[in-house]
Amino acid sequence: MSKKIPRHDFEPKIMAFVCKWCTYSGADLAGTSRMDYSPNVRMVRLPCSGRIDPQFLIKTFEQGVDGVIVSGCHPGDCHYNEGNYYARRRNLAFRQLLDFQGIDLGRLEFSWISAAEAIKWTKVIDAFTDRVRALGPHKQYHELIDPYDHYLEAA
Amino acid sequence: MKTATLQKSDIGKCLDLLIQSQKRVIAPQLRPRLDSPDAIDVLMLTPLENGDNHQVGQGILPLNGVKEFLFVKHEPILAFENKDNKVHIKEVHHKYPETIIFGVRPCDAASIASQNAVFSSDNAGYNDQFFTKRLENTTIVTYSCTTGDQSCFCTSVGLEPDSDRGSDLHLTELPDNTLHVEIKTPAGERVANILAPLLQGEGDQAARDTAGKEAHKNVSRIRNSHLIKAWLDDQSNFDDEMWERLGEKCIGCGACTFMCPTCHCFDIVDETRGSKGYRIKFWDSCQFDHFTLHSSGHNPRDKQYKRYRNRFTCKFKIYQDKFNAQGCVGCGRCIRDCPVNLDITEYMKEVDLKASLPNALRQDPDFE
Amino acid sequence: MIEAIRTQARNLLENKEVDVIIGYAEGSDSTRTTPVFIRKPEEVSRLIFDPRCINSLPLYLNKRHEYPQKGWKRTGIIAKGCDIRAITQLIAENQLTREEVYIIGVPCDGVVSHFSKWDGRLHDGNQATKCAECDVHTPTDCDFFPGERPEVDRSAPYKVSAPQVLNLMGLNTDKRFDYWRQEFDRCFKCYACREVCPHCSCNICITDRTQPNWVDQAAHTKGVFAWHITRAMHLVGRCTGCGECTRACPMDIQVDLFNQRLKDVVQESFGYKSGYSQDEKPPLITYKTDDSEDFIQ
Amino acid sequence: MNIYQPHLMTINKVIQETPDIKTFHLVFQDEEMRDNFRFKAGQFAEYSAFGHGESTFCIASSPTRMDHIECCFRSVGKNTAGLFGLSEGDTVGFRGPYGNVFPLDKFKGKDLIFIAGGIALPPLRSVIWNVLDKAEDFGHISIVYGARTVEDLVYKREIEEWEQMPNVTVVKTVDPGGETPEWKGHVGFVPHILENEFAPNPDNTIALICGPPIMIKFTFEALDRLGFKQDQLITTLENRMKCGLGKCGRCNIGSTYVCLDGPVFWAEELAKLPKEY
Repeated sequence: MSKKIPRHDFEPKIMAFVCKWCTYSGADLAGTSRMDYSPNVRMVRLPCSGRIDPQFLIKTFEQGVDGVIVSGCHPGDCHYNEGNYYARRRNLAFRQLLDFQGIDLGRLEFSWISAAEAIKWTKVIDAFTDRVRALGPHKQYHELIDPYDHYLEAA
Repeated sequence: MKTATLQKSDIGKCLDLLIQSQKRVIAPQLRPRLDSPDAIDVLMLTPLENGDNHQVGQGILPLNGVKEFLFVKHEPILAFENKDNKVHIKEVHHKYPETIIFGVRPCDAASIASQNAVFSSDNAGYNDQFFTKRLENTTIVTYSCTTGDQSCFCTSVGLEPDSDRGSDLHLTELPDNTLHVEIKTPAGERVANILAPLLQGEGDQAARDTAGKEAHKNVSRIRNSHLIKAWLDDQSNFDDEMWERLGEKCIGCGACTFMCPTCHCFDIVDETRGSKGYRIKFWDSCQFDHFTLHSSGHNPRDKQYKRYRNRFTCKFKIYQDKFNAQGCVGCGRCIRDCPVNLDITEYMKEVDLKASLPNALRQDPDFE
Repeated sequence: MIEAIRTQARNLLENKEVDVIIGYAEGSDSTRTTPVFIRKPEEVSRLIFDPRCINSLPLYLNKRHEYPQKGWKRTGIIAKGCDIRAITQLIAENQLTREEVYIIGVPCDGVVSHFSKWDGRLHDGNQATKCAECDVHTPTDCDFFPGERPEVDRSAPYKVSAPQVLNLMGLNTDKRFDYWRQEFDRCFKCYACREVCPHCSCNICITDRTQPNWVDQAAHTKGVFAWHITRAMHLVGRCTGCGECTRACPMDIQVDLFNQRLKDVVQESFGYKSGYSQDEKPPLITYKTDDSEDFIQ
Repeated sequence: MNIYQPHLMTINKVIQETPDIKTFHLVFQDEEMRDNFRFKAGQFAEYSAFGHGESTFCIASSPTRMDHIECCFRSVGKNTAGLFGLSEGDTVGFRGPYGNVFPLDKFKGKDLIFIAGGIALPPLRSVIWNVLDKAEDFGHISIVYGARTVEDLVYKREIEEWEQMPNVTVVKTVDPGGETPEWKGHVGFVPHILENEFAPNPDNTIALICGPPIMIKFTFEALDRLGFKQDQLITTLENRMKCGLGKCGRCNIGSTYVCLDGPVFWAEELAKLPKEY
């Protein structure tokens, strides 16, 4: 029996960009082990966290998500030896850029989750979902994303 | 033509009256900005909430022209939705509020006719309603210049600093701190009626003409700029060495075209999110290399200097040939805002020189 | 000083050591200067140098391939200290080899922040902010230097950011968002910030690509946000802080604040300063195993 | 009226001409348009795949066959890739017809040579079928058509059909290296084959040319050497366009807007234009 899912006024939309070797396998394990975690997350599987271009994250915000999570293998465990080291540097800079732009860093998460860490995956997702839920909808950015909708209202 | 006199100090009250009459009033304002040591004071045409902090008649030119209130930066021209595997087109409802643009400089006002020549049905019978409907609901209150800066060259393209072309209501500053008001059109008359409590008697036409002549002296002039068209008409000048020599420093940004009050080029793209989408018309620039790039990879204007040649030709030939309108109004924005100081008047001078050689050269004592 | 530069330029052209010299000449009015391409020895008298010489000329090094029919192989360039940093960075990124350029270094006391502020001399009121913290007033790596080159002290501690960056960082996140939203409202995507940048060296910019279309082309605020984030991200650890993007912006948006902020981040996190070494790899194409990861779960 | 608003059309049939070229048969969804729509050979239109954008192609079908409109395009950019992804039953947008026409009246009683390269045959195909449907008005018809490879030839079935017609000569060629063992046509570039293998007689003949700018240039030169005069050469240009209405400002050659004054130009008109196409 699954536990009762609490209801909230606001359910954030969360996007996860994950590395296929570690985090995706970890999430897969969480699924096959029938672990409970927030259903708010949608996942995109990529070969490596080093493949996750910051452009993806901008596009994701443009599609109206409330939080984005990037996850890959632990340092030293990269299937391609060093992809996640590059990802780490890039995301460090990118976070600061988004912060300077005025996007709450609470809406961005970066984690190392290995293929065995199904429990960590569920914990990270649950904690992140709660955090984004507390922040509320990403209202400021949402105001930008449909710049022409008001043209459909009859004069 | 009716005239009147207005106290210069009453402009704020004028703006208040217009705002109270439920019009959208746009006038130059100092733009608030983050405190910065590199900051420069910037005038922008901005919709006003009240007449307090207007800068009508101040400075040379606002940064933006009236262009962005008529041919807006970007707008949807169509909405569509994909429902049940079928495309449905939806109309977009543009609002064209009654607008008064107050304190427009004569060069900007003259540019409206050029844009209108492109977008109205004069051009092959196709009427771009997004432009023309906005123009119908816009009243232009112009404000003569008393001086120009180093970049102004309106007198070189046949305009004057006190020109009333494209104006509905024309204001000229007189030395005694009053404004000479000329009502040029019915739309101007309607504005004048709103301003009636502030208008006094008839205007002093003689003082206005003197002021205009005085201002005329303050704008530098290029000799014989009327020769440019004939020179451009001559096909053999298309490959003149001048184009590459002057144009090679051009870096291909679109600053001059976007700032230009007569530049009208645009692009159309579709943007979608989910099943709905919009077709958007937005400013584009002939200075971008992909502007004319064919899908085959062939590019008719493959070098930057060729793109600038097109811009110059557009201003001084294509506009006249194709749209029977003036291509350049001499506002000087393209000179002020060019990052590499590519100066359109240098082209004009060069062409002037080439076109007037050898006859005029020796006869004109003013020639440098 | 300028006479020494002209003489050297003439020699270089006469001896065919370079095909062209990119320098500064008098502009269209007394407050402006303009980039100039000198190809004939007799034209060197057009070259000038004074605090109005704002432009960062290395950007033309990226465009040198556009002029193959002119036999533009080796370029002579007149460069301020900050321009040499830009060239150094281009070399570090393999956009250029050191042999392709002949650098004529010029000592520079600073330049004006904007042409409109030039009143005949340079003073605190019109000097660009970047010049206040500049440590390359005397250029480093150049092939020619007019006169005796003084010893340069570069031990000064790293100074954090311009005051505007700190002002913005002092606001809360939402206010910062609103600030940029208000500023970007004016942006019409003329891409002057991109075209004047010595480091925007891509043949086809990501915004001009449509398959896939990462950045919306229309200048609505969404598209403008995406463009400026993209631009700043692509310049992380590469921007040498010439500030040309802000100066070139016809709508007067301070787009270089992003670059300045990221310059601080790169310095603090990776200890990297762009434009000082031809050999050191830019920070985002390398890594250390012990990089900071305090933001990672 | 919103001049940018397209009419909706349904794709009735899709023909895969080559791996990256498709032909669409389009029918107006609006009955009134279906009955009243008229165009002439040589005109172009703006076709849109909603969500991808608009592209400009000449109408490839003949005005003598109005049961549907045809367009033929190669998938190269965002818009054409969007169109390429559509299938039978899908909706496309259509604005047009725009531009000038081939002056068929002036061709009456004359021999016609159609010269096209690659994806440039569709604009001429409209004229070809128009002329063939009124064959009694015209003299002998020759079609010189080339592509990079055998695979890149479009309208393969129709070319066979034309070859069977008594009044038609078809000269096919592919660029060197593009031939297959079964290839029975010529091998070589179109201007070369035209001049050396086919060598038409210029008397009472009009040549209609469509192709990339470089092909037009060399074909003009070849025809010039064969004795053709400027008033015997007519071509259709394909500059990049967005609006098709003379407003967006990108298809101009000097003061001439291809969308309004073209796309059909006589050689003597082209000679007066700057070399900007």
